Amino acid sequence: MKRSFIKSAVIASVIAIAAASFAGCTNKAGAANNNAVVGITQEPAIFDPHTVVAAGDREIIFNVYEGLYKYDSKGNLNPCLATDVAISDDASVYTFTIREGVKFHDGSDLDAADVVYSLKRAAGLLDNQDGTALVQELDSIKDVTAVDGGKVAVTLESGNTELLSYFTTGIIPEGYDNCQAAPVGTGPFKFESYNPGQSVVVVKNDNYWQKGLPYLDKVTFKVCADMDAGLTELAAGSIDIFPYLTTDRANQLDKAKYNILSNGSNMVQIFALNNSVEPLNNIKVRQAINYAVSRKDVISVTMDGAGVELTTAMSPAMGSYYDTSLDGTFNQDVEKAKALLAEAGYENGFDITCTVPSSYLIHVNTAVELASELKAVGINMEIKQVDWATWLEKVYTNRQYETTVIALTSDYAPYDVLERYQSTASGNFINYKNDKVDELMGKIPSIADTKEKTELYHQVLKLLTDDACSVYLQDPTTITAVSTRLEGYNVYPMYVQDMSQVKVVGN
Amino acid sequence: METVKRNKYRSPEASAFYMAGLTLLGIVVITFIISLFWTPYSPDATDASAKLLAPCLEHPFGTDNFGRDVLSRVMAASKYTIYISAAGVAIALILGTVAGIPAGYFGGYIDKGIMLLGNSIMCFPGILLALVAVAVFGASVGNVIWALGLVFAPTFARVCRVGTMEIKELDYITHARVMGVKPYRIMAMHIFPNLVPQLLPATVIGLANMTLFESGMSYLGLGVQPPDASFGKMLSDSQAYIRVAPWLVIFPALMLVFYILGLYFISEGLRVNLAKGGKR
Amino acid sequence: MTRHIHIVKVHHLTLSFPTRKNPNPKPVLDDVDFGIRDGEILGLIGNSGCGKTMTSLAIAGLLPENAEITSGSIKFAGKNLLEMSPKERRAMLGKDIGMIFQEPSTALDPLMVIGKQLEEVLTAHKENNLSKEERRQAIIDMLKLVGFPNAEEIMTRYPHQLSGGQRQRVLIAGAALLKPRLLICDEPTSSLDTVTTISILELLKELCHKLHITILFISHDLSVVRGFCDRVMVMRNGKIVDRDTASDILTNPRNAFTAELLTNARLDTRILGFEPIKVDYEKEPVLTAKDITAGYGRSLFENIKNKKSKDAGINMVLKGVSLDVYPNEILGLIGGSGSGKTTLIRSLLGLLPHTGTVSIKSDRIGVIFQDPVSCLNPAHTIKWHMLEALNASSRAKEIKGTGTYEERKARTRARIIEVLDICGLGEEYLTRHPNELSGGQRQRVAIAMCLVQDPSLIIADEPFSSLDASSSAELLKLVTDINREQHTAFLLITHNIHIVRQIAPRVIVMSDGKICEEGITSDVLNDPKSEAASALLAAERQIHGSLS
Amino acid sequence: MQGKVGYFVGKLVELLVTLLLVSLLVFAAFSIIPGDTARIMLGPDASEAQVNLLRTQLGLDKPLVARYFSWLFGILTFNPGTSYAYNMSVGELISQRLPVTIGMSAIAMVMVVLISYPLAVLSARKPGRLGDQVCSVIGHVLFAIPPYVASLLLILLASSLFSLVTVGNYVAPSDDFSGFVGCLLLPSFAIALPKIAMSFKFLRSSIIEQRASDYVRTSKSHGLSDLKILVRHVLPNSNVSSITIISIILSDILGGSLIVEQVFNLPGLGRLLLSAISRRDFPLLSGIVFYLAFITVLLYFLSDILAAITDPRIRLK
Repeated sequence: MKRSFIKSAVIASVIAIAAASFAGCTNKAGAANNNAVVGITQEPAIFDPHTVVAAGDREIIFNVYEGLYKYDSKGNLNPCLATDVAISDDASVYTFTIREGVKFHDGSDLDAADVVYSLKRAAGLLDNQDGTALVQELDSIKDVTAVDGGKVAVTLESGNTELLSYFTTGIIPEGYDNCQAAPVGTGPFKFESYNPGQSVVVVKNDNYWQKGLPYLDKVTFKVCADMDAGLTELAAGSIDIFPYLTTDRANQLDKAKYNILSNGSNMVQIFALNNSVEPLNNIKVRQAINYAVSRKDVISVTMDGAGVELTTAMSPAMGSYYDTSLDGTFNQDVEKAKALLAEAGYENGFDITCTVPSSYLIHVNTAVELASELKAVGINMEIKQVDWATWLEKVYTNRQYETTVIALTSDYAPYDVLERYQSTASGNFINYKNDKVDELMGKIPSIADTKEKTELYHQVLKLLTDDACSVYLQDPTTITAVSTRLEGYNVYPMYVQDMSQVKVVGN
Repeated sequence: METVKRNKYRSPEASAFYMAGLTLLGIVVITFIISLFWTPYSPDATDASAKLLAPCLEHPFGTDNFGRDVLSRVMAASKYTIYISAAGVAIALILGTVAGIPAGYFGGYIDKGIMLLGNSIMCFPGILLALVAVAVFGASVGNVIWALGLVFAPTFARVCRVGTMEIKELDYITHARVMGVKPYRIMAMHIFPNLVPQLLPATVIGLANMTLFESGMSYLGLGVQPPDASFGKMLSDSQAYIRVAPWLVIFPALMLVFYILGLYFISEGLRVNLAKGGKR
Repeated sequence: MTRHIHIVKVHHLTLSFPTRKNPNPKPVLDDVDFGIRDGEILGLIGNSGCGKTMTSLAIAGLLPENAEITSGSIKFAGKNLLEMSPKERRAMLGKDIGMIFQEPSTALDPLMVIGKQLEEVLTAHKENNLSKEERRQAIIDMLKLVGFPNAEEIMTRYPHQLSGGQRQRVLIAGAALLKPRLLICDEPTSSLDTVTTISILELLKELCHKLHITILFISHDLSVVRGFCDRVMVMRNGKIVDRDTASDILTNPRNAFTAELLTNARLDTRILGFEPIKVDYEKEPVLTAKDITAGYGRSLFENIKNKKSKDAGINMVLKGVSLDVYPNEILGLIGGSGSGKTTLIRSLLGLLPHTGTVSIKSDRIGVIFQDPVSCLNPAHTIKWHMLEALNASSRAKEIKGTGTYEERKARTRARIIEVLDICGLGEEYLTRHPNELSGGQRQRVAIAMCLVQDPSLIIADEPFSSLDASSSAELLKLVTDINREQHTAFLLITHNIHIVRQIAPRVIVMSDGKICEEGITSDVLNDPKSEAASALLAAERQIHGSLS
Repeated sequence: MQGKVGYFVGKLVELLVTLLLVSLLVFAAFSIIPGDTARIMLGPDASEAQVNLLRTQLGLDKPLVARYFSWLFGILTFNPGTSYAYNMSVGELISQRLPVTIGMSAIAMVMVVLISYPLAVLSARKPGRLGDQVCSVIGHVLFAIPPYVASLLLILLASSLFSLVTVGNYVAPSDDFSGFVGCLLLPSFAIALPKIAMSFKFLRSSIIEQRASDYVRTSKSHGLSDLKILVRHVLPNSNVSSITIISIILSDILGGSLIVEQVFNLPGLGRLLLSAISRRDFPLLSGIVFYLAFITVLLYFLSDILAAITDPRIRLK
């Protein structure tokens, strides 16, 4: 009697456990269909093409909005909603020819008026705006007018040959102001839904102006808590594409089920030294630190070797703008580092703190490796993890830090990369100051000749390296795992997920 | 009612628990003590050329993704694990008793007030509290300890309060009051010693919970700062390698289990003894 | 069924608790051999730990698992119980053998109403399949029988809503519900006051006759058996040392141990060697209480502040009590339970909010409580207790005197040892912990703690009631000695009139929160004016009448 | 009964005051943590102008106290406001995540009861015997494993042994309820494990204690069978004492689901809370914390009420 009672109870509990262990044999995600799931680690927030800044948002709406020009996976700037552009000699007037027969997602046709509205909105020139540009770089626009023949003329305050890359900013229908809630663009995919903390869904734009594109019916950008969560999801097969993996993570994946793509990310991982605090305001100390660091080991530890060593502020991915002559300037040389420290009067080293954002594993790991290497020259670095928000305020905005590790992203444009090193730039969080650099950066925009421009960029880079303004570590390779059921996925040298070329080749 | 020597009592069951507990805890404590003087390698020294080595002769516990010797790190980690849990419990214990005994003794509004505060802290997400502490005072072991102490204090306060309420009704307390002993002395000398039996197991369980909570905080980037490590932090760091380098997970986990299991056995022993001995 | 002269026959029963370490220890029951005659009331007397409870449990088959019967047999109505299966034995419980225990307060499930708990007895034994209504009726009848006129109401009550006596009645009802042939009563009255005790005893007697139930009555108090039991057995260290009819045992005990028990039960003053001392009632009293009113529930002060102490609906336990205690007298305070004795004490000690004035000549006033278990702090040694008392007292300074730390320490120690010695405790007790002492010794320490403060008055709240006869006798002697030699006045609260008659020159009778009678003990006790007093006396005569 | 009503009212007042206190704590905490909501939303590369614009749009330029009271008012009128980061109604956001958290807690709780109860009863039958010891030791080992490690191990087990997909295939209850329960089972189990150990430990000792009590002896003398005694007397009594511990366990589970959500990548309140913290999204953060606090306090409240109802002795002040 009693036994039976207890037995039944036990059985009940056993069943519970059994049920638990057989959980989830329910449905496999990313099933046999014409859809794809992309894993993203940053919670999307802003879908307005003009106020969007965070890279994590851009990579999604890249599929929804299009600009007059558009980058391809090689980093080339190609005409998109504009068929071509005419730039005046002093580079103060850009005249675009608007492409015919493009339809917005809401069905309306693209015309000059839409472009004017969009550019004005971006430049903050609309009547209801206070004149501050939403897209900072377009602040120099004086006026935007529709010229006959479906042309649009953009007049600048001063000549600037560098601006074309910023006309990639999204074009929206005239008078439309609800981009955040319901994005409307001309891109290959229509915005379907946003489920906070879970996913963003976009669906095929059937009347996309490029015939035949896109191939997929539906793309889901799925939010993963972090890289490891994403990894487990990949392993579980509930994600098709997952970018920004580290190699050691990628190696854990089943080669038969996933292709591992890697590519320079045009990011610059920097061991930032606050140039305005003791003892880092001493150039010898900064050089010493540069010599103390072994970039190879950093890359090996953090990216498992998948990264390009840097000695200056620009990634080799920038092609000719990158100055190859600077390579190997700071090969690890502990003795030299010690000597420099001695010269600077720190023969027995010093203590220093490194404030890193805890949400970025790669930067934290880098800091750990650096700490261990700096110990060798007597520098005693203490690591302080802070959460992203705190990092942004304390380190980036208020510049209350000694050193930090972070990756600098930028558009695929040399000016955008170097712009922050002007002493007045808001992005100059390392407090770097060199009048020569300021002068050069001031001069560049007005110069039309590419060769001359490249030369000036090289000079800037040289100065940055000579001043050892910080320790440039690596251009971490973007490693993306793509399910073998998909093909046509291209890795861009910038923070972008282009799904328009992707097609399903079987399940 | 004949003479019975209860406090001399020691049940075989209890001593078995003590044995098991002390052995397990001993392993952890000894590693800790050794680590103070000697570790095979420097626990923080990275070596890119020796990454993720499986356990072998020169690295008995293998190496991690920085090429650091896991054995050395485990030894070093024992320090933080023990330090944090012990100090945290100490704080929680002090706060708890100081708040709980008066609450139980005086009752009324004092009681209401203290318990109200306690409850609000209890239903306040500990992680958030920890984050605040860390955000305000910066991420450091000290602050983690304070955060833990604060989060755990209410539980101790509850134990003290309930115990005090029972004890204060007993004749010897009344007697003390009649003899004119001052309240604070009654609480300190008459009541507190009799709370110890109830506090001891609670304390040990507290120690165990602390280590778990601490590891949880490390998982979220609070807690111990790299390159230092606690068992919990090692576990959270290495979870991504659970497939490729299980030894990164196994050894810290083992130590953690030893530590907590040891503590539990000891508390079990205490409980059994008190249950057998302390009963009226 | 066939009638046996002996309904239970215990044959050379030997029982022990073997452990792994000690396979054959000293037996708890050693060759116990007796019979219970059908329809009689058999008393089983002995000090605590003598094995009387084990005997009863052995008969009922409720022995703890680690107990082992090494030899002997128990026959119930001819059947050998030890050869039965546990199932069969369980079937007998409640049906053939009923049992009631000492502690009525915890013997009922606090979560279940009385009615349900009693019903379980009926439902547990399927063979008499009664309908719900029949069961209910049976229970009501039984409750009426055990003295609940309001049976229906009682059925819906929870245990905590009943008094100790009532609970014991309920338990008896439960035990007798199926009219068992044998009812085992294990110290059913020792935690009840005299009046209740008497009523319970009478109830049992009544059951015995009405329902023809045989009763095995276990007690440590020889006095209760008088006029209740037909035969008495005296047990000591697991052996039955004496057996006889009740009357014979009480009149001329043949066994020395029996005689000793008897003496203690009788508290014979001549044997204890106590001559009463003079009290000068002209002196100003050491304690004067005027018109004390107190009650539980909401804080009395509030009620008075709000001028609604009357309609506040709180139960006033004390209603305007006034009394004086004179130097070195022993003032007896008697009254049934619930008469407000304890409340009065707590008010006098200022532990309860109360109205009226309490003026104590010197602030030196000690107190001893009823429960010897909780009267000492288990966490500390006796020495600590004594020091604590000494330091707390207003005379700490003058006792310690001046001089170096060592000198003062020496003096203190001397004083403590002296006091302990008075209380009949040697120096070796200093390092003991309370749980190493017996109840009597604990009470002695409690007294010592008062004495070390050298008080002018000691209030003793039922100090004897939870000690067995011998220890309470010794304690009583101690009290009288202190009173004589230390000239300490005592306010002695008790429900045991016999004690009062023996040692208290003056007595106060309380009932229902008032003092209903006051005066010289002999006068009051010889012709009581109030019916409360006479009720107490009646009860007391039942028990001690013939003894004194 | 009059007394009991008063008792409940008193408890209710306590509950409200606690909630107010919590809301203050949350607010204080939030105002202390550094971090600029607008800056976080726009990221490092945004210009001051953009940040300021957003700040005014969000009303972050208003003084802290004003914001607090407006928020408190919102809470009281069941309108906790709009999330900065998601610019959606906080209520909506929370109610989206609620099924996961509640579902997981519920399932975990069921597991705790289903597993710990019978085990406790079994090992309490013969305390100190082998089975009992084994159960206790296993229980302690379970307690020693951090939840996320347990989760990982479970995932590994499930995927390697049963080759099950255990992660990421979250099914909304609206789509397919059984699927929803299915995908929550494993995470719930991960949460439940240590709690099972805890409640087992507690129940066992309280059952042992109850078995030794006088009324059990009485019932024996009444001839009740062991099972009857267990079911009718021992369990009810040990339940009374368990109510508190169960409520504590339940609130633990609610809070503890956070890390497990992270590992199993489930869209629950915990992760929403984390992102609210890391993005300094005050309306959301306070909404969630307040909500969790509310549930917790409610649990304690209910457990008190339950105790008061089941235990007639409860002292009514």
